[in-house]
Amino acid sequence: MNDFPVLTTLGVLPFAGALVVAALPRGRELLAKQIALAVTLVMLALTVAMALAFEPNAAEPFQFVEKTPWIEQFGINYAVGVDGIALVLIALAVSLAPVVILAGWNDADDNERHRPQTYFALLLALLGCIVYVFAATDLFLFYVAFEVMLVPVYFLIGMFGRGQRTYAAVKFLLYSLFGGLLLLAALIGLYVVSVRELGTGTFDWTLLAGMPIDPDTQKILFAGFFFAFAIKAPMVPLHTWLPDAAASATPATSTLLVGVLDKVATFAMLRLVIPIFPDASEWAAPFVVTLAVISIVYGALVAIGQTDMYRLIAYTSVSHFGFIILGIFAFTEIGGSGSVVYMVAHGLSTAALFIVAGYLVKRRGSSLIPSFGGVQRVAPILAGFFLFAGLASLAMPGMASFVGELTVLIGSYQRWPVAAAIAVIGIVLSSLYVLIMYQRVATGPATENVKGMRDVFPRELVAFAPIIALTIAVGVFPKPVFDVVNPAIERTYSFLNVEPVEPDVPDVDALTEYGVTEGEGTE
Amino acid sequence: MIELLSTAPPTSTGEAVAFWVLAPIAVIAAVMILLSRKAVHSALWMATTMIVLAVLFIMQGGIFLGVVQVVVYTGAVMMLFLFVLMLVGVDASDSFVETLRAQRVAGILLALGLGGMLVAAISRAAFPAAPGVGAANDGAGGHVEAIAQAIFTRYVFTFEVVSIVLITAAVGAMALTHKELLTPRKPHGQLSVERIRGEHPTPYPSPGVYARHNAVDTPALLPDGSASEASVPDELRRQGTVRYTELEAAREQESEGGTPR
Amino acid sequence: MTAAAAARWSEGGGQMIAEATGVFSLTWLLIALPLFGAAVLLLGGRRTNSFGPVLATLLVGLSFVLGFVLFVQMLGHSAEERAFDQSLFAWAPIGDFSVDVGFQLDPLSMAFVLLVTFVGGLVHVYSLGYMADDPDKRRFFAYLNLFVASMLLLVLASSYVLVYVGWEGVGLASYLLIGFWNAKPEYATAAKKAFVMNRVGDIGMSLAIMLMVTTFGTTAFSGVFAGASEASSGVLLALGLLLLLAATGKSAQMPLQAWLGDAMAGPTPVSALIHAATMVTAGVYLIVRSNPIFDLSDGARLAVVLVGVLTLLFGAFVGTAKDDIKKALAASTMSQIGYMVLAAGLGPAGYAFAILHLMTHGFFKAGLFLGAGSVMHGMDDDVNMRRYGALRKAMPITFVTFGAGYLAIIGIPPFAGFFSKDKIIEAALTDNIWVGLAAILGAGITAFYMSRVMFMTFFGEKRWAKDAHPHESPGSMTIPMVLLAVGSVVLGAALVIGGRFVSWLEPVVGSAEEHEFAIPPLAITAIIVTVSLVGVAIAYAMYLRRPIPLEAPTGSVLTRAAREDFYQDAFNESLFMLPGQYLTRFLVFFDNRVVDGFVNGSAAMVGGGSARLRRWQTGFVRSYALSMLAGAVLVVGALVLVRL
Amino acid sequence: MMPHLVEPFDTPSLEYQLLAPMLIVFGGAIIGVLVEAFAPRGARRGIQLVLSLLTLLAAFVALLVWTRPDLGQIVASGNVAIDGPAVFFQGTILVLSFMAFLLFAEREVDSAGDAFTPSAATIPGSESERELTAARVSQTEVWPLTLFSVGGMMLFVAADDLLTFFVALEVMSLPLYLLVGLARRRRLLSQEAALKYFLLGSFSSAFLIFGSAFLFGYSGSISFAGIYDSLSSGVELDPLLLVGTGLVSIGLFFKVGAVPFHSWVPDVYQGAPTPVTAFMASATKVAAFGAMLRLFYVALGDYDWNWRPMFWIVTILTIVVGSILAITQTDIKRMLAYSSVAQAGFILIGVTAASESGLSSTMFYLTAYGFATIGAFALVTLVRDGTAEATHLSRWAGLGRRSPVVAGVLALFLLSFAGIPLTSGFIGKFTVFEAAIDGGATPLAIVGAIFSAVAAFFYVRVIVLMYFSDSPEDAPTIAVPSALTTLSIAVCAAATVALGVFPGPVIDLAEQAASFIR
Amino acid sequence: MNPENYLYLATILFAIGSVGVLVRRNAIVVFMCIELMLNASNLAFVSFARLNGNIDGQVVAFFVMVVAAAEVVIGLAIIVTIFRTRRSASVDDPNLLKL
Repeated sequence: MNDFPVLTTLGVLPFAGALVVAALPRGRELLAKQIALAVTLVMLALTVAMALAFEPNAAEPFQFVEKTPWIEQFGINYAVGVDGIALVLIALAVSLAPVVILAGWNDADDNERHRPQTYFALLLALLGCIVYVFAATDLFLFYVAFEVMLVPVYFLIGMFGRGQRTYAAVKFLLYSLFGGLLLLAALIGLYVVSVRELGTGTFDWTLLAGMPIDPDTQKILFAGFFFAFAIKAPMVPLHTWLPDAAASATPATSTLLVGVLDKVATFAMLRLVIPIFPDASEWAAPFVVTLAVISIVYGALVAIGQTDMYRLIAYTSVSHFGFIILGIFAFTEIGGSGSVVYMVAHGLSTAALFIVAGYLVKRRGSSLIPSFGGVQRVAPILAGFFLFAGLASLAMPGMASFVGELTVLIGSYQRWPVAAAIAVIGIVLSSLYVLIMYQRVATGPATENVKGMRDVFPRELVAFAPIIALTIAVGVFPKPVFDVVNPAIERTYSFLNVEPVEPDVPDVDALTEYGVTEGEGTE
Repeated sequence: MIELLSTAPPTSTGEAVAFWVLAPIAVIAAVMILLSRKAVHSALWMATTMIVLAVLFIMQGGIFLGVVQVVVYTGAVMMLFLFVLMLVGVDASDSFVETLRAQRVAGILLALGLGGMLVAAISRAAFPAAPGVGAANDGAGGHVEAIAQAIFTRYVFTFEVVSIVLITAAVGAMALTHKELLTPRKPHGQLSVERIRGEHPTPYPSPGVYARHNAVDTPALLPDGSASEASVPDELRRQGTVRYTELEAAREQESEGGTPR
Repeated sequence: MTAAAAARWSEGGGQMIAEATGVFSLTWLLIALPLFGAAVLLLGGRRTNSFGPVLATLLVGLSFVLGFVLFVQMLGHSAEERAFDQSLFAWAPIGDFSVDVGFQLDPLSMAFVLLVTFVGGLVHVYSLGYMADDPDKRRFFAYLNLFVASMLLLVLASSYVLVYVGWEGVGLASYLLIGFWNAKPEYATAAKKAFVMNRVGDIGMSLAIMLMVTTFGTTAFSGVFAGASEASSGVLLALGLLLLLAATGKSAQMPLQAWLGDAMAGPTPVSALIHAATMVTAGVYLIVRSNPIFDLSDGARLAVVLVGVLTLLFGAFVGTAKDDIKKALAASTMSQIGYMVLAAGLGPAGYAFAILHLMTHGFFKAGLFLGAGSVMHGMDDDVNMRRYGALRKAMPITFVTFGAGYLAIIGIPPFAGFFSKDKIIEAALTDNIWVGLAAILGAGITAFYMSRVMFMTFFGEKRWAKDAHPHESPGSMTIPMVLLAVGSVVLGAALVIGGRFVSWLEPVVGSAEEHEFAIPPLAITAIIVTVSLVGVAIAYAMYLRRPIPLEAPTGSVLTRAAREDFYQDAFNESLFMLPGQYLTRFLVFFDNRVVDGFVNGSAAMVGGGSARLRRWQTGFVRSYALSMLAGAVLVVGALVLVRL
Repeated sequence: MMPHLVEPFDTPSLEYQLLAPMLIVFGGAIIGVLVEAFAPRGARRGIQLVLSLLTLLAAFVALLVWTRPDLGQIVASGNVAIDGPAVFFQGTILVLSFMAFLLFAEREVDSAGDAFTPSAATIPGSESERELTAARVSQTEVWPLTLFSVGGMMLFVAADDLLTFFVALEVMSLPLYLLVGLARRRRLLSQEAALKYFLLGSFSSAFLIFGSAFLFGYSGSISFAGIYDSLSSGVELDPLLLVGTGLVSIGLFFKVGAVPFHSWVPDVYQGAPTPVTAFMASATKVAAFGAMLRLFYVALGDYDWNWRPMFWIVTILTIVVGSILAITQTDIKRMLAYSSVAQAGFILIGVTAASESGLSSTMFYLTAYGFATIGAFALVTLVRDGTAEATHLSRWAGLGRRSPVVAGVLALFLLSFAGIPLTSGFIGKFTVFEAAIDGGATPLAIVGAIFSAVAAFFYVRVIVLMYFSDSPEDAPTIAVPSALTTLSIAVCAAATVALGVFPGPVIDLAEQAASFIR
Repeated sequence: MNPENYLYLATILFAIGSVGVLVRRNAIVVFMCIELMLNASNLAFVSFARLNGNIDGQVVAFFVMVVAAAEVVIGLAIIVTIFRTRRSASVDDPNLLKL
């Protein structure tokens, strides 16, 4: 197992699949879908095998490492490897892939312009990019995957989307490129610093992390990195591309885009920003935390006011990403590990929401909330799925998102009590946007709009079931995830100089001093 | 500049006199190039400037250059200019109404600005001395010899390359103006035989009948409004200088089609 | 007293609580049984339609049996050794911090287990009849099972995080059940309202958990309580207030009381089980469970008392004006929980009485609701008491059981409510005369409005709708009612005489040193009973002696206000909902026009700049030459300027 | 002949091996001229095609055999420097020219023949033009003329004194002025483009030569090494150096199409025959940048603190104006023209870095850009409305569906221009930004990054049109090219991908070559 | 007299030439003005040659003349071609290529 290049296989396999699928002639649509599904299932098997072989407490930061020189002039390597965080996120991506393919089995069939082959090829290509983004331990490789990823998404939205797909696709691409190019500038800046600090320039994470960088340079480079990731994450006020993209893309695309791909940003904050720019991260933390809290509340409030399901889901994600970033910049192990679990949970809950919304929209032909009503009367299982997805989104205990949200809040409260206290408002707002949407769509008497709506097909059921299972599994027994993530988080924060958070009253026996500010937590 | 004058090497009085006579002529002639309505006049003023410059070259030790200036420039190049002027219409005179907004003002201001900067730069530069080219000439045994030596030793490669420029010019001029004939020109006798044996032994209609112009290159219009091919001389048709009304319309169409909008 | 309470914990939590062994290691099964039922019914789909409801009922029954076995086992241990801890697995271990899924079975949770499984089981049985004709019966039972499981999790949890899990779980079950008939839009709205207001309360719970982890590094009861005495008073006050906030949400206390009335939209068994007997009392459980914290913070307890008093009066007043039998009972629930909260706020002197009242209330209020359900069942789901009257003949069993509950709630000796309420008022008087007086006033009003309900429903003339044919309910419904009525009659005496219940709970909540009050307890009892009787008398005069109009009279300002729940909805609407909606609308606008507008605007600006710049490309070669000359000036100028 | 004349006249020695590539090209061109004069009309095209391609091949072989990028030598009495950059650029120019020549020879896409007018002397739309067209005559002078231009470019990048520099510029430019005016279709536009290019080009050469005079006045030498030597000699004449630098750079900025000397670019690129546009946009740009690098790095090498601020201004202006202006273009050739302006700005970033990495990054960028540009323009020739190229962007709508290969390859080139990873454009941007940041020009890199995103917009717009829009009713036809164009496009596409995925060897080569000699 | 005066003269002629390019519409006159600018450059070269005592300036001027002659040939050929098509030698007329 150790010699087998599992990550490269994982990364290359979807691209190979994409080529095969794209090459299939007209009339072989079904085969294209089957191949796509098969590829994702093989990847899933590989990932499971990898996860089983993973040693959570290994001494070295990365496992399944592969490293080959790529562009030696710039010290660029083809280097892949996973730590706990990357493993978990790759697992998330790979688990969602067959689900979205199955859920969106027919999404591209009625497209007049483009063939389903293209659609599934693009999905697979996107998956390959995602694997590389999480697996790259060379920053250049990371960047390449980070940018190339835009291309399949762009085509997925523009070719197979609906409504203002062109506008949304271009907006997505330009927004991302804008951030991406600034990231490139910062990345090169980092390289130049590495030349000065290390003698030879490198993009190798293991050498860059913890490299001494003078504070001012660090701040500038941090800004470049963070800006790109804040767009991707997306953080208010750089979020407006997301609702447009989500409203126009197919549910499968949206799921991968919002559920997995945007995690790249938060992943990169943990993987790149904090270890490489620890001082600047600490310096900027209050600002970032403020933005995160604004995102939480603002995203949720705007979500409440949406009339389009897809847009609403997109705004809920803005809110959720606020939580994730809050957790990351809490600089506490609880917050950090929590944020990773939150990423997984959000991936699952968003997938659930987009997929169910996709089922609904497919039947009704509209994504506007007012064009539904009383779905529960005619399609109770579908309504049940919808409610489940909503509950997963509002962090119902027993579901994955609860674990993430609670730990993020706890972790961030330890360092930023006021911010965490404001963020808690999010739990009320989340119940509002979910339940208002559910009420308008599913409850009440069956309206003319939904008469004759069919309940879920077996295929749809099979596609949705894994999400339910995973959501509950992670919600009930998240320990395996924590076990894998904790060491990586610990390593991440070890680059920082922040004081570790200790309980004020840690141990009954060893009580010597304590002190808590009066009135803390009453906000 | 005043104080620099004192440090600058003086020149002979004769040269000074000549300069102060010639320089204004050169400047005035140059300005007149701009101010002459007729292109031919401009060309003559241009020749004046060039001759003055030739003298100034000689005054500064560039005897060979001065001669070349007169022979090549004033002699050959200006003649070429005049020749082309004749070709395009020697009488044509420019309108002096400026159609582009602020072009003149802006142009003059910018030229003044650039000139001002250059003048300032020259005046700020402190030239150590003006040894003149005498020493260099002497080293080679004479002025022309010196130039020859430079051209044929140090700059021989460049000199060879310059030939490429000349070949290009020749080939280019040929390409743009020379038209190959696909069929040999027919002798007159054969033409008249063809004429009599052809379908149209009678005289062709006169050009310009019912058309907007009666020039020889304007075809007569037939009753249906189309142009009569036969009314214009063959030679013009071959040259393509016939003013077909339809043709013009077609040309306009083509040009519009190519305009990006 | 505070020191004593804290001392018990700070001496080391581990010593007191034994590892659950033997039969106690089956504690998890209490929860797993109904959870299994819910899972089977929900996932099994239509295939389980036939046997599902019965299975659900059986599972809850099994749970009760197991609970009873455990109870008997526990009785076999000495008072100090009745706490058992079962740790199942580590849930979220992060560094030093860890949340374990673990249960704590002690006398307090034991009491709840029995209440929940017993009443829950009865309600299941009752529902078999009540919901017999509903096409979605299976789903209903699934939700009920889910509720029982969540409620058991709530009371058995050994850490606040796990309490929170159960807490949200019962909230979810409540949401699902209130909105069970959500084909009616207002029912769906009621469900949503309940959930959202509960979530407001959950802010308190979340923040409390966050503060606990920050302060103590854990949320396990043992750790928190052990460290409580070392925490600063500010933290303790904050924790107390936050837990109180959580409790007000779940228990419909002021200021988060508004959802309970609307929650009556759910099927009546739900109202009986969730919105009367068990879930709404979770807040009381939380406060009592957190007694080491409240013990150490006088301020927090004062707040608890205030909330309790205000709510008990509020609920009582509202109850006097409601014509909807379920809403009247809901107001009464609110009021009674006010008593419990008041008691809980009294500290060690009141904890036990709070739980005691909770127990008796669980029985008689469930009985009352089931009775109301029975009445509605017979009256074609009409809930307006003005169209009832003289039902005692038509529904004799219902009348008798309802009557038992009625007598219990107004505190007529020796019915159950008498014992528990009497103790609370006594303790309140001992604590603060005004609080006590308010509680007595509340008792009087309770007697009045409950008599009103009784008289309007079972006495007087028939005011039925034309096509109404009231009839007694089937056995599956009446048997639970009878059982509950028995409980309403005897439970109080059984628990109080000999101080059994107080001493049962003592290991958990501690005990207060006796406090002599100026007036002897017997006199107090007399006063309370008298006041209650006065209330009954007034009701008699108003609703039995006089005919009851079918249409509600306009009434006084006060009546109208009470009928409208003292404008609680209008208040919430104008203070939170409307501004919230405006804010939302504004933000949507802001997001589209300002934030996105900025982005699109910059794009448009670049495009506009492009169009403007494009005009420079005039096509005239002379213009191009001009721009080159300008460029020359620029380039030379830039070079020269550097050297200036 | 006086006897004393003979004595000091040393026979100059020329290093023929090192000059061989240039000499071969010039020689091939002259043979081409002779072919024009003596070969029968029908045979000319075939002979010229084979001759030109062989010439380029031979020159390239000579370059490989006789020169080494890591060894520099001043040759031809100091007129020419054959050093790393010169060899690299000469090689690049030869390869790019080869690709462009393949396009020149294309006769399949236009039913009437190649892209050039059958006879420039005929009047557009005239009878005789039609006759000549029908006879499938072609203006075969384009071949030797283009070879002259290629030779001029090769000399331009190697010129080591101001005189050779100027002469090479003219050798390179004069044929181009002519070639621009030789389009077969839309000849009015073509002739207009030629006139504009010629007038503005000579205008800019006037600046260049006037500036050279000042540099000569400053140093008393016209060789770059001489100018460099006098840089340290004192400040008395510095003003001359400043204005001289400025005026000379104008000529170079004009050739590379930097703002505000760019106005000719869109007009000329649009009006010229598309193969010529491809040739100009790639090879000419390489040559002009090569010469610019030599002038500023060799002659003005230690003087960069003086000229860099000016470069900053021009660079930023070029990037900003080029990117912004391209956004509203509706003609694909004009759009690509403005894109080439913006790209010139990005390349200028590398020049501004004034370091060895600036040099090597510019070299890499130019190579990458050259291939993508030729490929893109080659594709433009394939989409046709009846006879002429359908250059209006709206005509490109829906191309992705009708011709996935053409659209896909064009998308590849556009993505490369936009700087998407795994294409050569990305590595190019990466290298110049790296050089800029390393050289202390971080703000330039940031401006470059921001405007890369703006620039991406108009590249993406074409992709949007091709893939996301529906075809127009009367959709243009997509011509099936001959093997020549196909080969050219294929090589360019392959190079674009290869330089994007495995740029190592070329970067290596550029780094090895990145050292000028004085 | 100061030899720098030749340089001033050259500069003035150069500036006049550049103005001519901007303001005259006849392509031939425009072209003449460009020639004037080249002549001014030659004067500058010759003057600098004198100031530096270096013959190279004169050599450059010589080459410039040769190149300029070639340039004139090509330029006039282009102008003639345009004239034949458009029957106008105005540089303002050909402005189909714009924006």
